[in-house]
Amino acid sequence: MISKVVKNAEEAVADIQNGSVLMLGGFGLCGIPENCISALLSSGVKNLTCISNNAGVDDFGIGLLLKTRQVKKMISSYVGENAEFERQLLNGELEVDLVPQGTLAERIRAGGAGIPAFFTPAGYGTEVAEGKEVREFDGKKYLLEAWLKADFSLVKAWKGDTAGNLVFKGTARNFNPMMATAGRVTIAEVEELVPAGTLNPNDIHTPGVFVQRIFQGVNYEKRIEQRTIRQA
Amino acid sequence: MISKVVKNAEEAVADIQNGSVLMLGGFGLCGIPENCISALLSSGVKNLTCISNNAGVDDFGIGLLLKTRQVKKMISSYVGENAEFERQLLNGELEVDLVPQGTLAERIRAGGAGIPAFFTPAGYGTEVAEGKEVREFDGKKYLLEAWLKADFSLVKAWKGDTAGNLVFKGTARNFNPMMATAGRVTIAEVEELVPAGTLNPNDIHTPGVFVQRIFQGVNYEKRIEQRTIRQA
Amino acid sequence: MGLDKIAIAKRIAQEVKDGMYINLGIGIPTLVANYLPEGIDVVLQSENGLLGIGPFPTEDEVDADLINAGKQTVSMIPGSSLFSSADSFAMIRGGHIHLTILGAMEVSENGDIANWKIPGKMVKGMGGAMDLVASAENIIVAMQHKSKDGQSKLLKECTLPLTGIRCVKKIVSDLAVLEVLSEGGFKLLERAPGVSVEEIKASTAGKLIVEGEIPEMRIN
Amino acid sequence: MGLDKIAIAKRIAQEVKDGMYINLGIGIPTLVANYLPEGIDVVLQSENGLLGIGPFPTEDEVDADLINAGKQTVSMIPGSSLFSSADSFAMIRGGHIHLTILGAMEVSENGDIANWKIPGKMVKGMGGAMDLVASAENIIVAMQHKSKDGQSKLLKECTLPLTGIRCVKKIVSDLAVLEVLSEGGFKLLERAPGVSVEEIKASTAGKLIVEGEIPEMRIN
Repeated sequence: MISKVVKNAEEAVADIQNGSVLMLGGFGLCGIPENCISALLSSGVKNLTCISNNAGVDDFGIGLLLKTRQVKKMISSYVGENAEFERQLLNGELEVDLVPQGTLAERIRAGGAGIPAFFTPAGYGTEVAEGKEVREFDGKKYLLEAWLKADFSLVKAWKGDTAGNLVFKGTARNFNPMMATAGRVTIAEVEELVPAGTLNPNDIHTPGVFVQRIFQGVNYEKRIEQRTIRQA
Repeated sequence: MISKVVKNAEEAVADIQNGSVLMLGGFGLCGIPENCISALLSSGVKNLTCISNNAGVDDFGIGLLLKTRQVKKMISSYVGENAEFERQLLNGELEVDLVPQGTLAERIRAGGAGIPAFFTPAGYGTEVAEGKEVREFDGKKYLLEAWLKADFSLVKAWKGDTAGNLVFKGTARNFNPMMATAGRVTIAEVEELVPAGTLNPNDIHTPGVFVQRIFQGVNYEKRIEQRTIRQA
Repeated sequence: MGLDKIAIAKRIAQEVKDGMYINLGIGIPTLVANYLPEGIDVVLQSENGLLGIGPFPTEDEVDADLINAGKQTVSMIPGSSLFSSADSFAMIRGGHIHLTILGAMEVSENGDIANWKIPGKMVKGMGGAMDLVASAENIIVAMQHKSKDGQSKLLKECTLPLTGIRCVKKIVSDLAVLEVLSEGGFKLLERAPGVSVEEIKASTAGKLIVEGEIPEMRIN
Repeated sequence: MGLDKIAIAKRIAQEVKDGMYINLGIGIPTLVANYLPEGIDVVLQSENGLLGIGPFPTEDEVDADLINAGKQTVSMIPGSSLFSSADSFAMIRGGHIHLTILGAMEVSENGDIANWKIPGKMVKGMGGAMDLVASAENIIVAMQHKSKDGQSKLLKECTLPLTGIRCVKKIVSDLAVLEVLSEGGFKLLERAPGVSVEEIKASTAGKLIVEGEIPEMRIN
């Protein structure tokens, strides 16, 4: 069998071209593909369209790619927490397409699931509905929304095996599983890469069929945005 | 907190009325809600519409409810292996709506996910397309298909907890997870009922929010339709 | 006068029923969890993929892989479950969450809500708010009755870009508890302690409906 | 003359490439897995929710909770994964399965396929076949070239109710290997050992395209 395992992030992203459409997993800084983002910084690839729920912070996550001006367009649901982002947006240096979070998640799932369009109630009656088909079902109004696909999906899992199977941990799962299904090429970075047969088949979140390249990442920072604690 | 745990199948199905729309999990005889089916037999409830991938065999699964003439209509993808079914169908005593298996699965998911309709390529150009809206996306033709919902969903899981969380085993998962989301009331029977907090939250297939009633079933037969073996 | 944020949260907590699955927005709504009445157990949903939000973790328990939708570190409770964002919004859109409590910049008398965008200011995005308000069977808004410069935020029509239409069922403001009638209009249910009906009338630009005696809220 | 079922399976096995994800229909297609060339590893998908179908289990390994889409007991392999029917058909519909091999009652010269229903006979249902043929990027059909009473099953137009249209890419019958051209027509690629081009012509009711010398299949 052809091996899906690559050495590192640099090898995994080597063929990502200027102008590619990327999906990047994560919610805030939780569950983001840290190693792949670093490798994109090194590769210097430009004019990227990044589909990601958020845009990182000034000095971490997708924020790093914004700083180096490698991103042409973001498709996201929430892009606060990032001053450089704001500057580029207000200067017209960056395009942004804001999508309701549930619609974003479902459009990505639809892309991976071969469903070109579906009806959702989110955004009906708001500016999100502009230009979209409206239809009523059982007395309620819905918008028609289209699938999203990517040239490359960059996802981060907790564990993965050599067959490409992935298991996520905690809320670091978020957008990663759907994105894994919606990339023409899906690259998975994992904290621990194990031999096929090690993971319980019942507990696998992303079946290996969706993953074309996999590697064990290094030096995960896993930065916390809001460290809230209680006294023990 | 109000308890979701009920004593047994009889208690769980007690308020299912004549004419109800039911979803029943399972693929063939694998992963079917055996205890709930027995309880429906005892309750004698009639004129049921059953949404289930298959219709059981003559003397097991939904076949038992067909024999007692409790089923008015089946919505299924494949209904072979059942002579009584065939007899009732040819005599016009039973309505049958045949749906492509993937469309059936997705319509049920849509019912649980608040998506009233979606486009799928399955059945375009065939009699399944009759009366359905056709639309082209990226040069390919798709049919618009509508969600399915049920008054009661009867699902079978391997393990469940008192919060209603479910874990399935092997291919006994099949239609159960989507059906759990698409019932106004979802009843889960499990081989082992454990206290909340016992199952690993990362490994739960059906979050408890979808399950209104849960009980530990008894005397699982788990009949095998095609026992195929190799020599050790 | 009027209620402070904690008192608003306490009053909203009285609306919560045992066994509910609830999504709490950022700000005052998050506080509601701290003031639930005795004997009321609910399950809190976080739209980034967690059902059963526990308290903030202790220093030792902090896990970067376990945050809420406000990106704060959280813990789990017995019975918690984890899932993807697609499954999370399937849960929300499918009507499985009984109650959504969120903040608002404006609410109109027919239940429209605006809470995501102010023209001329940096737009951060709607996050999950549009999905939540379009889907929940019951939506309670926690808000200030008036802006800092004294303008009513309970309007005939919203002036800001909308988040959703005809969706708000109830409002708990610093001045009052109001039901949004399906035929339109804010029906006054309760006054904040020491706040008069006249003051509420003067603070409400949309159609206010006052019938009979209006009791004072009871807040512990 | 012509090929028997095992020989058809062997010939189809030559079409399989290393690393493919494949869905095999019931009957001859299932046999293909037994005749894969040396060094070719593939992953078999079962639409009831299993990726990585292993061999039939030993007596001791039999598990009622582990069956294939033909309802036969199966086993798993290292790297297998399990999922719901919705996720399974998302995988299929999303184009993630490289190759579908299935049987047919009729195929037309533009790639239409009929394999689920015979008018007047009991209808068992289409199962997953309509989803599979509407979605797979490559579809190979295993079939008999003619019916038992000698009628061609490779037609100008199908006479039976369709399963899908313009989807079949290749046919391996007992008599020949044929490519279905996108502009229409069965292009003859190979003859079964001992079968003449004339016999294939006589057995094919749809448009048959014969160009140059047609080699014999090589089957081990």
